[in-house]
Amino acid sequence: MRTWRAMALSLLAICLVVEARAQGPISNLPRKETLIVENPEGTIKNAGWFNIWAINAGGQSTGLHQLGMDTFWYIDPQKGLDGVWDNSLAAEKPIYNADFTEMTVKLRKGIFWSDGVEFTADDVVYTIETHMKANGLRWSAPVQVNVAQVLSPDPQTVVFKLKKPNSRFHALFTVRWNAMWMMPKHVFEKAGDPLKFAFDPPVTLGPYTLNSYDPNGKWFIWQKRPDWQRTSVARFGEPGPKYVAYIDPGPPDKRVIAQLNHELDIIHDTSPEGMFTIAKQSQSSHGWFKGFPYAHPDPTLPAVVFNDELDVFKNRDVRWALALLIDIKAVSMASYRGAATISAIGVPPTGAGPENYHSPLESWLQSFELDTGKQKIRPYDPTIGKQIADMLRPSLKDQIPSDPATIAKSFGRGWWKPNPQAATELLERAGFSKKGDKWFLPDGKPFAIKLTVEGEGRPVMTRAGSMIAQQWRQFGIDATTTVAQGSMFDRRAAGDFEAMITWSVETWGGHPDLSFFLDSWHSQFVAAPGKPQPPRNWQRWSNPELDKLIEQIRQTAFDDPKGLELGREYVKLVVREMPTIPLMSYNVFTVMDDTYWTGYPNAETAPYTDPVPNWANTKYMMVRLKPR
Amino acid sequence: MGRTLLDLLRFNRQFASGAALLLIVAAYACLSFFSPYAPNDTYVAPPDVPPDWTYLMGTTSRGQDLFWLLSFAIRNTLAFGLAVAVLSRLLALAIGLVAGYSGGLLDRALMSLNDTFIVIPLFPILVLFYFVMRDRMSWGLLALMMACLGWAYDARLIRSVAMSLRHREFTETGIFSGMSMRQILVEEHLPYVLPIVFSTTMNNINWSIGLEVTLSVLGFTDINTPTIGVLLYWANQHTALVSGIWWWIFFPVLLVVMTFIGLFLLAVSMNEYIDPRSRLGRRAP
Amino acid sequence: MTSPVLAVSDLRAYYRTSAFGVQREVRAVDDVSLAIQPGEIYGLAGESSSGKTTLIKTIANAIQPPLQVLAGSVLFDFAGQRFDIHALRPRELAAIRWKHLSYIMQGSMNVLNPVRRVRQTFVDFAFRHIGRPLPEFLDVVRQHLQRLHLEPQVLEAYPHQLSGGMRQRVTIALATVCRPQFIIADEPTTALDVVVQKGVLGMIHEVQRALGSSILFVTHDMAVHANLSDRLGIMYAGRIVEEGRTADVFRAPRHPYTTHLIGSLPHLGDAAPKQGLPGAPPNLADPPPGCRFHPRCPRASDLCRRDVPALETDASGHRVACFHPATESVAESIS
Amino acid sequence: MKTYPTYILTRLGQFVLVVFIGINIAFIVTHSTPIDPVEQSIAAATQYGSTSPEAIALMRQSLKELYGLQGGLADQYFAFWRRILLGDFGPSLSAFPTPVSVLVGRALPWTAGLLLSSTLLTWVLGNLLGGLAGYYRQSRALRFAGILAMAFHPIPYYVVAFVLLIVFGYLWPILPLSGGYGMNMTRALSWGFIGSVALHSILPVLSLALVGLGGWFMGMRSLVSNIVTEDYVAYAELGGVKRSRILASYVMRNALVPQVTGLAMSLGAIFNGAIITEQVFGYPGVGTLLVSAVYAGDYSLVLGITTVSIVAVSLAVLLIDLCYPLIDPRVRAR
Repeated sequence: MRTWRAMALSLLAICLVVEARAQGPISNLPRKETLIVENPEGTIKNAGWFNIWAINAGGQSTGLHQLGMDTFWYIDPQKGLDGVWDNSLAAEKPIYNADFTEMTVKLRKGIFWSDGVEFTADDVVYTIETHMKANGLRWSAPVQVNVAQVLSPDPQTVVFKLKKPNSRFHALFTVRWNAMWMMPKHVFEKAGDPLKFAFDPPVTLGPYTLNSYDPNGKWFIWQKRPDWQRTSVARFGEPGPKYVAYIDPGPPDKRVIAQLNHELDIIHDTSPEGMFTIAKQSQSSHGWFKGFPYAHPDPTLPAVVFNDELDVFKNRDVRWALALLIDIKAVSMASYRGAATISAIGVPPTGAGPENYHSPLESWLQSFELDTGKQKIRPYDPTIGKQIADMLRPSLKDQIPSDPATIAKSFGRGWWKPNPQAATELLERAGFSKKGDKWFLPDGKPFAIKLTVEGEGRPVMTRAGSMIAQQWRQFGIDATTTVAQGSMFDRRAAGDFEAMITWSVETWGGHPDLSFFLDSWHSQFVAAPGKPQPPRNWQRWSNPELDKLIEQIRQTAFDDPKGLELGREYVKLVVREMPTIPLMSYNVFTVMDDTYWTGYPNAETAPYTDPVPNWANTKYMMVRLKPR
Repeated sequence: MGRTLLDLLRFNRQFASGAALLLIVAAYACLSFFSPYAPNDTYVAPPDVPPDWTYLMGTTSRGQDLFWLLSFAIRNTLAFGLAVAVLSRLLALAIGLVAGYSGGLLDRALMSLNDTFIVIPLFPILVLFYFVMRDRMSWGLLALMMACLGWAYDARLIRSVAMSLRHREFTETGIFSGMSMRQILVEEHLPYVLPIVFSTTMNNINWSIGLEVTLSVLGFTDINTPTIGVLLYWANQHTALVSGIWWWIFFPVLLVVMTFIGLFLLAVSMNEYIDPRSRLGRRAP
Repeated sequence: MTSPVLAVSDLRAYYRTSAFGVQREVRAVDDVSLAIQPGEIYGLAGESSSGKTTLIKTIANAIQPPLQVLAGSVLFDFAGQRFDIHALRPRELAAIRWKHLSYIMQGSMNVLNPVRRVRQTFVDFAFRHIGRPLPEFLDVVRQHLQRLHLEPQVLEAYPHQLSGGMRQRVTIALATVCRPQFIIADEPTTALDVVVQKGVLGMIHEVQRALGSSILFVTHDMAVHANLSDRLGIMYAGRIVEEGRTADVFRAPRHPYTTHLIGSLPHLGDAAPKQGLPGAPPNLADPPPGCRFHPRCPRASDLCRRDVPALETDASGHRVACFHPATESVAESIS
Repeated sequence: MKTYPTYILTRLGQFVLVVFIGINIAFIVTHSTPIDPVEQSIAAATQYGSTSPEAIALMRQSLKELYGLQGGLADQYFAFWRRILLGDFGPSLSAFPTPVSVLVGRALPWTAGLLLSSTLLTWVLGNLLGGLAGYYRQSRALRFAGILAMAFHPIPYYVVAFVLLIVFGYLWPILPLSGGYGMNMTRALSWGFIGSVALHSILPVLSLALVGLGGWFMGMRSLVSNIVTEDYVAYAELGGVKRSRILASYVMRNALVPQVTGLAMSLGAIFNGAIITEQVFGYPGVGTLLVSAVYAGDYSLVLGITTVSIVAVSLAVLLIDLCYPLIDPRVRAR
């Protein structure tokens, strides 16, 4: 017995010693000067690789492209520090010639690399020419497809001669999430093969430079440049944090624990439940919205993406019938526990989306009629956003807004009202038949749909898919979900799916132009069945009317108001045709902790940028962060 | 055999409590046939309700009544464990007995194969298998795959016993009386190795369920079939532990633990009863 | 008369189990008394499950539940000191083991630790009793082995490298290396073939004479007893039914069970196979009343069925427990 | 009767055969993955950016050339063996052009350190406790330990790990949540760094030990309770051999023989068991590398890890087999 007591005592002693030790800082950085951020890339396999121009060789959102890189322009998905458009390395907007075959860029003066060398047009020309010469760099292909020649008449001017007219060529250098970054000529020209150069330590153009990193890829620490004034972001003031650590905090539950322990200032994303737990337990943490639904809606539109080349989904009636079988309230509950921002139309309900598209088209949607062959219905129910808010109010009380404008902003507006009767009529018109409880295809085979979801990587979308499959199943369609996990990209590109929860619509967010995704929807890019489909027309849908719209947009300048008109025409077309069923915006539960830093962006008082920390524009957040 | 079981049940407390535990689990699994809900339906109950009289085990964040959901899950998990165990036992028996009996080149070839399966890392193989199978991935296929990977340890054990049996009198008698190899193996040797088979079954079930949980938690299984692993997968997706939905984890784990302790007690008491050592007669009683 | 080296009196040891919800009591040793003199080989005979093994376990104090000693005592007299073996504390017990009291066990195949060299086993068992530094101790062992005509090289062997007979010889050497006063030999030759058996028996005899030890020699093999033991006790169903000088017992067995045991020995020229004894040994959990042998006894009477015959000693020291012994003293016993 | 050198030779032959078959199986399985590393790279490169479809087609072509995936399966197979025999696994396809061996080499010490220490700790502790529990059947403390070990054994590892994390990382936050050592710490042979590594490994090791202990414990206990009834144990007890010596040299020593084989085999689990530990505790290692490689369709990396694992495990088994005669003298005669 004595030995047991001795063992217990020594165990206790060890615990006490450990406790005394463990309560020290989690690193030797001064915590008050350090911002700790989640990097959603997780553990970086090849941590010592900072050559971001080599595809997929190392990490990107390890702070590298947020704090170290820079390029001509940024478009903010929210309001921006000084408007949506920011001239970063460029001194002004792109200047095209009349037929969009030449683009001229004027560069800022007084921008320096972190090793003290000045950034000039030579770096730009070097970057472009390197990509023209070398195959397999991240932007080699788009540069080779577009650029005939690049010139620098003076150190502050670059002229791109294009191979063919392209009114959106500047998009290549305009950051949404990222864009083509500038290379330091003086480093790379000595490095030999740009594909085999690790670029460690990186010479940066952004306000921070690398301090240290974990060879196993768990953390990367960046340090404010002493000469931060010589970077483009200095226009907005001094970045707050002296150090920024990008870490891999592990699965969603652990991120929650880490933030509750104040060891993680910004969670990139967690589960809705994790968000609610933080909201309940921590006074200092908050999301994009102060209260429910907390999450930041990314300018991305998750949808049910059909493989429209499959016979079953070729018929618009079938696609519409499936849409009318979805109860979006249940999907919103199942996926985001109600914290979703729904959208009935093919534009994300975020940033400038609602004011440019959702709001102006509201009356058109309400009067939109669908002919099922037996009856004409008006499928749009404008009150669904409000219904979701009402549904949540009893349990969440004051957290749920009651002002209609706020509801529309946070929960979305209307959606299609479930209408099994109309769905039945549409399916029957398409030749489908119901025997007993089950639906059958025109050829007599059972109507079965495999709905592919990504799985653990995107838990919320996986839940939405399960719910939709359940709703279809309850109607008599043999619908099941398939988890694609890592094979998602391959299957999506190869068309190896029937229907999938994913997105083929992504926008600038702050800017109404839709070319970011829409251009690739042109039928000229639709691959033959079995061949890989280039991004983003995963649904492989082609439509002559759409092609005409796209061609018109190509000939319209980026800021031309006519572009908005054409965009609205696209919205009406996809409502009628329903090539995909848009569901909601991709809401990211980015949670920020005020314990050490304040000044994070939020929807109500500071919508100056997107808080989601793997976006390159989080560099704008740094200048607003102040130590507490 | 029936009498033996009855005696064990009446007189051996370990056996009786093991049987009782398993019976409870099995009865509970059978309840799934009377479930008012389809196993995959969500939002049929208010979510996140702690255990109370309406929802004995509470409800999940997906609005499922955990009591009924778990009955499906344990049924599938048990069936899975049993399927893997039975299939891999058959393989282990066949290979172990044949290798041990025939010896020589065949033995060496079989044992090399056996050793290969022991050293191959299972996890990457199973995960790759998942990707190869994709939509066709189902519970049955996974069971088959795991059985193909899970026989090697026990085949070695059975082989060593079979080797010792080969030189025993009754084997020689059998050979002289013209019995075929199959007959000797099935009629003479099988009864001697059955107790070993029984005691390895428990470990094998433990192993297969453990691996199923691991794969499921990582999302490498068919999430449409509720099993204990898939249940934990969904709980994990909803960060149940951090959100305080402890019952979503607790009850599945409780049931798994009950199953194992039940199996363990059965195996131990059966082993005491039919000790292979005394049956092999290594020691005079 | 010298005092006996071992005096067992009224020893009663039962197996008591309460498993399976039923209380069971197996009366394996029931009121056994015996005494063994210095330098004597005392043979204990009886068929299996007659309680022989339990008796020697009790004598050796190798008592594990469910075996319990209910009554009686086991007294050893080693070098003038008396030891009540059941009253000794573990340390005292360990001190006399091997030094004064050692064993040669049945199943010679398995009594040596398979993963230890014979040398190590000698060290484990005997080193602390000899009380010399290791090299000297090993010399003692080697000399002892030589005395027993064993090669000293066996010390470096592992048990599996030795043949069965060799292993048993090593065991005997091990059991006698400390020159104990008392040796318990439990079926030491049972598993050996006849030729080896003879050698081993010779060796035991030799070493006993050299050391002057007493041996309690247990076997069911009457032929072995005939050759080896000075006195012989016959056990049946937990009791000693007859005891006397070996020659006397063989010449004139008095208990009908003894008669049967001796009669079952094959003789040259036997034409017909030996007649077996009808019936089976009694279940000691529920022994028959009266004389426990009566269900199988050709001479059983009502008295036998009712009363337990006492172990009576006659003038020559011959003891028998029977109401109808097979000699002239039958009438006397009845009255 | 075979001599020891023949035994070694046969055993070596078998080792080579096993490794050969194993690597071939791994090659077949990894190359039947439907995930195309080129598509993964394209997806990663274009996921958030705007890239025109024509550019994608061009990118696909140049990546195929870059990764050397032009040839057929047979070409790749022979190229693979040529490289393997030179000890080269080629470049990783998901971290091109970094060599696979560099990536594996960076992660392997952590995995090996964590799993070797926890496996050995568990083995020693489980056998010790199990042996004691089998020998001293009456001890209440040991019986309690037995029940505890048995109760932890069947709980899915994931749950055990996570509950530990919540208890010691959140409810009573005394241990670090993530990583193999403190952030921004210089890797050097200093006390601070070693202490940090030790501190970070407490939870992972504890979780592995809790789950693993039961198996060894139960195995050892039943082995011991069988061995206790062996004649040589009873004889030693009768011989007054010291209890501690009986327990150590008679009971445990004999029971350990099969347990050593078990240890060799469980080394195989080293490469399987680490993944959840790494995920839950954010511990660096091969498991995470493997899963990410599988996701990325990086068959070079998957194959590299699998090959290392196969060779390492076969080698461990081989070494144990060769050392077996030291543990069990009976084998030498065979």
